[in-house]
Amino acid sequence: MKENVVIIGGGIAGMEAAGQLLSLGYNPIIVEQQDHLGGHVAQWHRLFPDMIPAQELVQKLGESIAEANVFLETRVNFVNRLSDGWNVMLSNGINIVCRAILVASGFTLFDASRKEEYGYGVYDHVITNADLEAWLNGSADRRVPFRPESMGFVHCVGSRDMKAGNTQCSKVCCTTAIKQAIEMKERFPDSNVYCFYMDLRLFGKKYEDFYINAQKQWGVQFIRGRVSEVSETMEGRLQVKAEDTLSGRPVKVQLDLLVLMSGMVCNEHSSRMAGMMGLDIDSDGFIRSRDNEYHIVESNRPGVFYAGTCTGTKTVPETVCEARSAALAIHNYLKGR
Amino acid sequence: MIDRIASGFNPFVIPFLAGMAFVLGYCLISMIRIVLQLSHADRKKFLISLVTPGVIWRNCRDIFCDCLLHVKLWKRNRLLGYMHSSIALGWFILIVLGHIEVLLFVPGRINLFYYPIFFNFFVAENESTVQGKVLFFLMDFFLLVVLSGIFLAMLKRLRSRLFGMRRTTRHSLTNQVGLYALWAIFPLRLLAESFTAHISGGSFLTVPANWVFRQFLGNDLNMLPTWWAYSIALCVFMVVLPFSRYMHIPAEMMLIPMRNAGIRITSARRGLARLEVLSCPNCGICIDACPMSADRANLKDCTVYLTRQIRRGNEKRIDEISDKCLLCGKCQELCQVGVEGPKLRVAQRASRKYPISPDFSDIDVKGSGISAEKHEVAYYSGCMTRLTPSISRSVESLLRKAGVDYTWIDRDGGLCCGRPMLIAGRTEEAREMAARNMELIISSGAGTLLVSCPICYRMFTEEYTLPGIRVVHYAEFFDELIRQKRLTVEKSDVCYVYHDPCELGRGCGMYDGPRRLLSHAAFLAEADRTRGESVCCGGSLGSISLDFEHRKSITMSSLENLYSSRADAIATACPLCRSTLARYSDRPVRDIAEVIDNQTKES
Amino acid sequence: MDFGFGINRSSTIDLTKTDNGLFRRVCSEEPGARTCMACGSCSATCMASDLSGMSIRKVLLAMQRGQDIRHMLSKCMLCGKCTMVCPRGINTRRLVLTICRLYD
Amino acid sequence: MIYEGKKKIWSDYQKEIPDDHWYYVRSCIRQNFFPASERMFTEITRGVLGRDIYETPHHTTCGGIAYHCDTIPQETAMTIVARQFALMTEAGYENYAPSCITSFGNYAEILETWREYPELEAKIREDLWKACRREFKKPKCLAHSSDLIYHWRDEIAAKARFRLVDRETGDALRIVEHIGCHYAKMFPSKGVGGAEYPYVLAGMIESWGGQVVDYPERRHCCGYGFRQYHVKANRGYCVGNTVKKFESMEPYHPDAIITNCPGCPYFLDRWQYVMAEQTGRTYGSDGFGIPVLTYEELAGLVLGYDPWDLGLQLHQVAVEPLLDKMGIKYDPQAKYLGVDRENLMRPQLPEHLKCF
Repeated sequence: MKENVVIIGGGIAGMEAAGQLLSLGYNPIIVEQQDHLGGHVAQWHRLFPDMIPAQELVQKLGESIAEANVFLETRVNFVNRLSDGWNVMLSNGINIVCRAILVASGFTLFDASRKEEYGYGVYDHVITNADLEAWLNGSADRRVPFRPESMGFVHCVGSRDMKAGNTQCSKVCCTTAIKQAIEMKERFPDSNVYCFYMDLRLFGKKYEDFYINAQKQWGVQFIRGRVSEVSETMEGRLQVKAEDTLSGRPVKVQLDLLVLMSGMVCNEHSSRMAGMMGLDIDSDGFIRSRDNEYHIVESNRPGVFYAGTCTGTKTVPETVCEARSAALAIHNYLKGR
Repeated sequence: MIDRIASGFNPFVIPFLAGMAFVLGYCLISMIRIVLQLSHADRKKFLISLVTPGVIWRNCRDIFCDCLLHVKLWKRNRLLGYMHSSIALGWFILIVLGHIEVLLFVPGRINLFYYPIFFNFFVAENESTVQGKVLFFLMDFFLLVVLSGIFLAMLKRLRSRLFGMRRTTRHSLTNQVGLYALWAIFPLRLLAESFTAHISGGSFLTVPANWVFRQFLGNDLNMLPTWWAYSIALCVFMVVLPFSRYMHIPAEMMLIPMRNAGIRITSARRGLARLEVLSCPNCGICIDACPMSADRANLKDCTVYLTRQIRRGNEKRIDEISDKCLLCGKCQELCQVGVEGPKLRVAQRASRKYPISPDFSDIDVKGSGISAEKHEVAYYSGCMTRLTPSISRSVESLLRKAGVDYTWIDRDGGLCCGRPMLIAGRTEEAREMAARNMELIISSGAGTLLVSCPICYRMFTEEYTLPGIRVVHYAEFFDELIRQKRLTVEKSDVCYVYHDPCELGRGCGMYDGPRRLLSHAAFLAEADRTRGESVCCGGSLGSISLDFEHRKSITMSSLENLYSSRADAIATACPLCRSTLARYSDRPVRDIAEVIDNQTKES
Repeated sequence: MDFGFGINRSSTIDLTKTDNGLFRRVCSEEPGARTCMACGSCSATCMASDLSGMSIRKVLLAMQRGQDIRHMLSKCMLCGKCTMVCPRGINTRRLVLTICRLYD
Repeated sequence: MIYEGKKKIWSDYQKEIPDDHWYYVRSCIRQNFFPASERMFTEITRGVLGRDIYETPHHTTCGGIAYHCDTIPQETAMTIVARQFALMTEAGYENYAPSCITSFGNYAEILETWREYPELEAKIREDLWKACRREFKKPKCLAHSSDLIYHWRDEIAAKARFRLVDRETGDALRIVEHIGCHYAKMFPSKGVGGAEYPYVLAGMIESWGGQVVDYPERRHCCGYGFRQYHVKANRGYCVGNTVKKFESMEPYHPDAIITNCPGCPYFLDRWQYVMAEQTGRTYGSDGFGIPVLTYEELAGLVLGYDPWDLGLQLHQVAVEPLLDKMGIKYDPQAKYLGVDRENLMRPQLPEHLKCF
């Protein structure tokens, strides 16, 4: 009889961990509240820096967990502490007793409509990075004009923003913005594309190349200034105001499409899970790992492990690595090492 | 020896005559145009020089040595030298001998232009004389010499490395037509004279050939076609000549007097520039010479292709080639004709119009480093040395150790010397900068201007007028101080290879000074290609369009050359070379000043 | 009528109405110009900057914002130090010549 | 523009407005600028709507102007405000409605400060007691007087004789709403509709048949800016801001601007004259300006009051084109007749701005 491990969340972290646990000889049980696996990545179009289709990754992960138990559209109703493990009660009425739980509940995109000055949900042509990915994936969106002459990307929407209650950097948006800017330039080569940024944080492998390409090959224009307000003009275009901090002058520009780079914020389900299991919350609002230097996949509770963005903003490769690491940590824990 | 044909004429000479008339007329007109293109002063200077006895002597000597003997080529590669002199000199002697024959045997025909060329056709040997035997022998001998040259020329197209050349020029269509016509002329002449030898007589080459041919082609009817062919080959060569590289033959004969008259390139296309372009023989020596050839993408950007594109009037390529060049001067150094590739390019750059002109009138350089009191020596470090402060620090340290009374006039920044501006083709602007700097240098009151940057040094010596001020590169200055025992240098056991900076070596002819100075402090090794043939580091400001990433291969090939010396370290005397080489070098790169300073004791 | 005060002009740069044609023409010949990340090394090392306020970084930005660059550019001495220090390997020397040539 | 999106935001920024028994405080400056406005407020709320609105002549300035001009410290302003509250408490009211936007902002700021720092409130209570032996209760509800008209907008619409509609074409009039900066920019939750898309005036326009003009510079200040204007050397900066606003709204051809602040209608109205004199540029049709009304004046118009009784002749920009469009009858001869039909004298007409 293989030992159960409950994985809360069927995003790429949960999937990768499940695959690893399967090959380590366990019985991983994924509890996913949506109707599909793959989480946010499943909705994404292509992944930086090599532009592989996101679907490819999700599919690959899906194949590796063909034998795992997956409960879709299922929530965790309650978690009880037992003497040497946990009892997990699911919304579909199933009770699972296990010694190890992996929390991989991920993140939520910042609700861009909370930045009222950007007019998401009010103006006709303001969308978020996630909306754009969906559009790139082929779903219709009337907010994306047929032939935009100019477009803007607002970096740090809901990130590095005390007013939005989120002071941390979301880490992936700069690169995502550049990726999307390039993708839009591919489709609309004659358009003007502006990126409004505070700092460009392109720390990862080949991200800087991405930036150089966007500048050199695609002519994406970078304006170092945070958008202060957006208005709609008579023609239904968007007038965007910012300070061009480099020339020290206010700048305004009329755009046909504005893409808000919504950042990552802690999932409310993560918080709920933390409440049920008595997990610590870190000062950035995400679940707190035992420490942020070494025990990154361990929690303050025995048998509870983390993987992915439930503990903070992460890129896809970071998430996948953490999932593997968590699978190994669970294995060691269950073996009593 | 008597006239065989009473009229002294046969229609086959017509192609030759037409070709000759064309080429003479064409050359005359183009030479007159070039003289007219000269500025008034230059033209006067040129015409006076043509009647000045000393210059006449020099002109004759140079034309003989360069155009016929190809002395420079002999120095470069004997096979190459022989190939060129055999054709040029051999052909020249054949023509001279032809005239002697006419004068000796049929003096009445000397006014017929074609007679010396086709002599054998028009005469019959009625008696055998010693004179005739000697002349015929000489004729056959020099024909053989020329033929050997032609054979080598053919071989060179297959095995250029035998002639010391890695790469040869890719020839245009007209060049190829000219080349094949030239190759055809002398075998055809041999054939024609051989067919005629039983009538006109011949020597060791033509008589046996005549015997062989008569064995199976025993008909005199075969005679005329070969003379026709010979005449047509000459005609083709002469008609193609003005449009092919062979234009260099007449052009060089004019270039030598013009250069001896002391005329310099002022315009990109006219006058002397035009003449130099026409004088380029497309030999392709500059292809191997060019440091940019390290990257295959630049193979078509050396001087031989510049002159070709200028002749074709391909403005786009002319601009590209002009902007890419590093102006290292090596092509000019090695060019047999002395085509001034760098100057042609700078003149081309200078021909551009810019709506924005630099204006330095409101820049105040006064008071930057100039102190009120006067000093013996004014040190000018220049812009680039600011990026290699170790050089200026070493220079200052040495000056201090030797107890020299000096001031650093651009310590707190100053105007650039103007050479980068000059070589970008912005002559007037560079002059303005030079004028401002001269004012600054003179106002310092120093008697000696010490320079550590070869770029500045060349600018100061070539373009500045600094009355009463000695401009000196530190290589010479510190050597003097060492000789005067004001500096005590201890020789280390490190072996250095010295990299000649283009501006200092080929630019200013300073090869020994730096080596002498360096040898006080270290052992010296030489690279494969050194001094005038040293390889540019690739960092040169001369190139406008070479990007950073495209300079790397040049630097690497420069380093490969230096590594060939097996020295422990590389020394140079230019801040730009130093930082460029150091970027990719696997061994230490130092400025000579640093090496000397390290080995000099505090006094 | 004299009110004793005028109307201040807006200092906003209206990108929609900005003519950055010069910048685009320059970039088509010198694509490296787009890769500037405004680090300021060029201005810091510039010999003319010290004496006149010339800055090739500012010139690039001003062109993109449709501002005149003639004065700044007329101070460049083409000494090439900026080319030596540029972390993005931009051929600033050619860039200056290109801008000077294409300026209208 | 996605109207549903705005509505969602409006629904997030609604506040409780008690339906009756208000303690009303007039503004320091409004009666000089647009004298009928505050009179109309009491007239409409008491007379037309039959509400209990209490006023006392003992009230003073709230200290807001001086505070925003950096001439008094906040504690002084707080003590003044404490006295105002004491007057309300003494009159037996709990709902406080200032007519001035800056006052409203000032009260909101002080109440918030006291909430954060109760010890400061205690100190002010003590100061007030020492100064004038008064005590106060904090108002249960603080609303700006425009909030009240907004609250009763549908009642007014039901009684209206005119609608914000072009009589001839039947099209809704295009009205620009301009909100005073201190209304919601400091405390978005204190204003109806929040700071980005305030609904307080937009609601009145919609209710009375007009169409709200949303233009890019809707958030921009009118160009008053307190201490900026008060220093003459800075006035070019003030009017520069007004230019920006008008340049932005002009392409929409608005029929009128309505405001809820003392300074805004004044500057939006008078600066049109200054701009026309300096640049020759006018922003209405046919050389006219764009009429600027207070929300009380607009309410008075739709309820059928005589324009000259509303004091519209005291506006710099001619209101006649708006009246004609709405089909409101007026006597052009009576424009400059005062309350007792006394001739107020026709003013000298400006050179560039068309007026009557």
